Amino acid sequence: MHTNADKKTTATPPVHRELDVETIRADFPILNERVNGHPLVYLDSAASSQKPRSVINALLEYYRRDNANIHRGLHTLAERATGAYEHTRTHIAKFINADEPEEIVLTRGTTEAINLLAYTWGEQNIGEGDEIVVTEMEHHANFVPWYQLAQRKGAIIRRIPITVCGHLDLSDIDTIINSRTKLVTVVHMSNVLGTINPIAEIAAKAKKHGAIVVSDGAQAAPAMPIDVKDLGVDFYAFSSHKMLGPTGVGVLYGKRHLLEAMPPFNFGGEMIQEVRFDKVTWAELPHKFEAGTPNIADVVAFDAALHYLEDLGMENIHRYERDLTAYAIERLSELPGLEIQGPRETEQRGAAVSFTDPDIHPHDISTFLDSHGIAIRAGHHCAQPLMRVLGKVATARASFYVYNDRSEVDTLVEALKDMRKYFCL
Amino acid sequence: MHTNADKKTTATPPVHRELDVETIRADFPILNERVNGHPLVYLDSAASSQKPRSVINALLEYYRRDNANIHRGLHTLAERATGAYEHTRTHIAKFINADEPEEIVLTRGTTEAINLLAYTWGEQNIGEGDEIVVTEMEHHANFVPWYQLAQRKGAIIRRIPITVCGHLDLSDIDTIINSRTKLVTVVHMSNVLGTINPIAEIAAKAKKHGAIVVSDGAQAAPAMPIDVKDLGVDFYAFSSHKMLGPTGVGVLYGKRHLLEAMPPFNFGGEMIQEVRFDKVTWAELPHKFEAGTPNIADVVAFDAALHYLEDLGMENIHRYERDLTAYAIERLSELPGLEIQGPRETEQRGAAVSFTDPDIHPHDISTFLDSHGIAIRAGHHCAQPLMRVLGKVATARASFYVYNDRSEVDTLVEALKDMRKYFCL
Amino acid sequence: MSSSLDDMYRDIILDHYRAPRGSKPLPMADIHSDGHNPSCGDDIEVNIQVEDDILKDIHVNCKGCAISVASGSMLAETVKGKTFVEVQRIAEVVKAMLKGDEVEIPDDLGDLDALKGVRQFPVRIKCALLAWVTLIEGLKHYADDPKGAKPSVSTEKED
Amino acid sequence: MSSSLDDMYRDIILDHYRAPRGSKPLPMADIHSDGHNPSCGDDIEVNIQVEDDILKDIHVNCKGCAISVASGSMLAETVKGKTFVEVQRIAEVVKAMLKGDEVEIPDDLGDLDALKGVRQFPVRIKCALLAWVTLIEGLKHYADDPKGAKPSVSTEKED
Ligand SMILES: Cc1ncc(COP(=O)(O)O)c(C=O)c1O
Ligand SMILES: Cc1ncc(COP(=O)(O)O)c(C=O)c1O
Repeated sequence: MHTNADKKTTATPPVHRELDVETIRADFPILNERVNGHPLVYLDSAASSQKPRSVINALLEYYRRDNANIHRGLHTLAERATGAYEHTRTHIAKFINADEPEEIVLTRGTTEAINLLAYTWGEQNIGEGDEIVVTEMEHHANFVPWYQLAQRKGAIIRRIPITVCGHLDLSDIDTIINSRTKLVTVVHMSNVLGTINPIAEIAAKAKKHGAIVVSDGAQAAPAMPIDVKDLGVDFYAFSSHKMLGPTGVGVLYGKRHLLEAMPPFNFGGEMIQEVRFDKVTWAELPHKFEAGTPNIADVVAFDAALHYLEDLGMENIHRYERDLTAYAIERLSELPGLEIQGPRETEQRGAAVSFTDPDIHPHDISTFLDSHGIAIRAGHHCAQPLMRVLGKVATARASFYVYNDRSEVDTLVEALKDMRKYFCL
Repeated sequence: MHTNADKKTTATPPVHRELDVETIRADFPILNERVNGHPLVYLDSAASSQKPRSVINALLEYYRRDNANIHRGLHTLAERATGAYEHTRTHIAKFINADEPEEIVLTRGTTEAINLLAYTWGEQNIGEGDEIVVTEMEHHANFVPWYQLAQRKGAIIRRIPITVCGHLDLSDIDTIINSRTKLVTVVHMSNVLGTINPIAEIAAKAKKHGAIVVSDGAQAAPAMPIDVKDLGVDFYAFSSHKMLGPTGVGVLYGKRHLLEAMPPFNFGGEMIQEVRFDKVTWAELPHKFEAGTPNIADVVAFDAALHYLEDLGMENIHRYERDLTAYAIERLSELPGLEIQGPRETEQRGAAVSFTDPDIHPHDISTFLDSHGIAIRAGHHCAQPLMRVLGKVATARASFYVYNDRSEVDTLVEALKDMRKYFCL
Repeated sequence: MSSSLDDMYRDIILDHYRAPRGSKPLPMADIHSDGHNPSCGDDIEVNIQVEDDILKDIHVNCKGCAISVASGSMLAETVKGKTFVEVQRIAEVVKAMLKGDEVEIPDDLGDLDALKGVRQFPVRIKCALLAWVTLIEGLKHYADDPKGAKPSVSTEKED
Repeated sequence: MSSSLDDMYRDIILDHYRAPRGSKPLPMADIHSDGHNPSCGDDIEVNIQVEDDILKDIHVNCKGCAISVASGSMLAETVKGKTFVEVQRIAEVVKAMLKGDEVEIPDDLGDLDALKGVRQFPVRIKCALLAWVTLIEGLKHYADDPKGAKPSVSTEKED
């Protein structure tokens, strides 16, 4: 299998193919690390994924051959750097089926993308008494910016609750989304519950009332094919670092007419057309939203991450993760008392599996597992409102990606058995 | 000379030592590139510097061994990543003589640092009729955010003009800075004129009226020792990518009591203490200003850039650049009709040398030089207000750094001679 | 099993964690203090019955990780029956120890030495600190105003 | 000298650049149009004297790089004496050529072919376009309102 993605345009994505995890693992140098005397078992990809050699090499190559500031340069390196930077933008547009590269704004990550939106679209369009609909399972990144906006504007935050199974409870949706609704924002896949939400269905409801639809794709974009048109969203945000790419790069997709009507976010070089002491005009899309020198090298290297994912095939990744998650849930269920959060069935669920032990705090779970070389995350996962709804102060979370396999699930389960002996006997 | 900086703490900076440019050049892989059949002569470091092997390797090593999301992780990789990330913050604090790491906010670059300030301190402290003092030589990054703030608030922008020699004209400073002045912001070194401004002197004037002092150090921090206390500034901003570090990292230094009083900028993970559906409290400094997953890898690698600079010694760098700039100005002056912008004497001047030809547009100069492998920048350098003051639409700019030498100045001058033949004969 | 793990979860800590001391509620407490580390979700409640200047009885109710529970349990065991002045001093010694200062733990407070292992795990120090900071806050509050509302603290502001 | 440089700065372009055509001011112009690319600092002024539907005379004043000056000069040379309809067609052909479409340049407009070399330099395309877009805007404006204020355009919005 051809996993060392290069810059050639990818052929039509392979369909219905098993991932060859052994070959994939060989592409990720960090997986050879040993931690506390054990081989690393990295089950924390929902926090940040590891990077294949092709991405690391893309960075290296950029700094060794092409590095220069972009857009205003008339020399060869500047043209190469600009070309590579804009090439990634075009690639991203294709990756999520946007109409054109101008609809892709490059940010530091999902968090900045959503803040940009709240500071620009939000400032301009949200007024007193307007309603913003969120869900109970939002990450802080897709809650706090809207909460703050609502505070400033006297707007109202309404919440779509969750069911005991960890799905969105849409039974009251026609009251929650109503004629006062200006914005509906829903996480595409929950980083705690793993739930994949029915964005298209909710978007259709929102559209009936003329509301704008935002989705936080930080967890979904790494895991499944994304088509912003099928989803029916106006804005979509995600982060490179969770999908094999470098840290420091994120994407805000927005429909052209909406981006055009929005004021800029940050101000400075690259985003202006003309500056006088008494008058300033803005550059065209997407530059209007990219003030200053961007994170050029990492944007360039993100292209290699997209190639890697496309070479595997997003459908194949999704299927593989579903299978692995089903196995993980099955095996974790063997453990007495262990409580698994989120849907049990894997049809509408991704590979983040949160759990709690009745006697052992998630932080102790994490520390214990780390002593076995197993990296999981423990805490509130930046979703404190959800934790409160779940009645937990924290959970432990194992999350899986293309380089994880069943033997690692087994290692996790065995370690958890040892753990109960260690703490409770 | 020991230029391959590593993570050990640097000994006391070497004093009064010549830079060994040949050894330095060997540390920068890109300098072996050929451009249009010629060896690359990179004279565009004021736009973005090249990176030594130690910085590129730091990135590589990070992704190969330590990569994980930071701050909330209880596993080994997360602890290593957090440690390395915070280590850079501590290093930066030392590098500019800040009191403590909490005074260092990590951003994408100078532009974001200044925007952060305008959105937070500015929103909170600037009101109608208040005055903001800038200079005529500001980069858009240190003009447009303040201009926009003033527009929103009904505040007034006042300008410190420049003399014909390209210095700040301080003759009216006591009227320009007055009891209505709330903020004085001055570029430390101009990216067009090369002028190094007397920040401490201006800061003292500002302090008499209780105004806050900001300086844009994007060009100065790479070139000379920076001591924020000696400068007397409240805030100082600069970018990693102009000082041997990766793209996507910048610094906002701020005095603790000011940062503490400021509201957050972006909202999301890492920057909150507690989130309820109806109440949100902020994390402590500096996390309050760093929402979401930061650009971890590049921050970690920036440490290697600081080490590299410290190993050379900032005083030595400053002296070397002054010498090289004097030589460049002398040689460029040989060319008939060529007009050099900015101070002639190099005592208060850095290594950015702008010039214009009476007959040839800067864009043609740049394109022509590129055909000789020489990378310079041409345009308004994101300083359109200054261009208007200079009566130019654009300039050509050669800028030098630690890896440039006199022979490259000679190559530039010879090419410029050929150029006049090409276009004008 | 890695030795650093065992450094942190020493037997003595696991013992306190499994059977926390001072867990019996105090119906008539004079000092009440709450501690809360939002990022961990550690929650602690310290109630003290005072007689003259002695901490006659103490109730510690901690919901959190092994470290915070054990630290709270050790606190209950240690301070019970001691004077305000003694307790104040002990609390400051423990704080200093956890923050990495080289301090001597008096022999009669032997168990507390076990908390030293936590220092290898920087993110967990605030868990060990929580009980002590909550106690100090409660004492301070009581000294200022014996009938005042109970204070509420966090150790997440100090790291 | 690299060949791509010579592709862009063809002799014919340097010739137009060194001695721009249409540089004589027109005291009695009917069409006035301004173009301006702020990021380059290219500035152009196009003035045209109309007789029936013919562009009887033209004045182009361009301050900018060799490409924008040469393009303006070629424009002046090409359109002088042609009808509105012909000029409109030529301008569209040049625009298409610069944007990379494969178009045939009619033999009688041979010089314009020299602008093709600019396509290798993406950031310079807007320099070559400026004169033509300014012309088109002027013609459009004149058709809508022969006495109206003069338009002002930029080619920096199109790239
Ligand atoms: C003086 C000055 N200020 C600000 C900036 C903006 O820096 P950045 O693009 O890294 O945000 C630059 C560089 O372009 C500069 O030279
Ligand atoms: C669902 C969700 N939204 C938003 C974010 C924030 O992404 P970032 O930290 O890359 O800005 C994350 C990841 O932490 C997430 O899982």
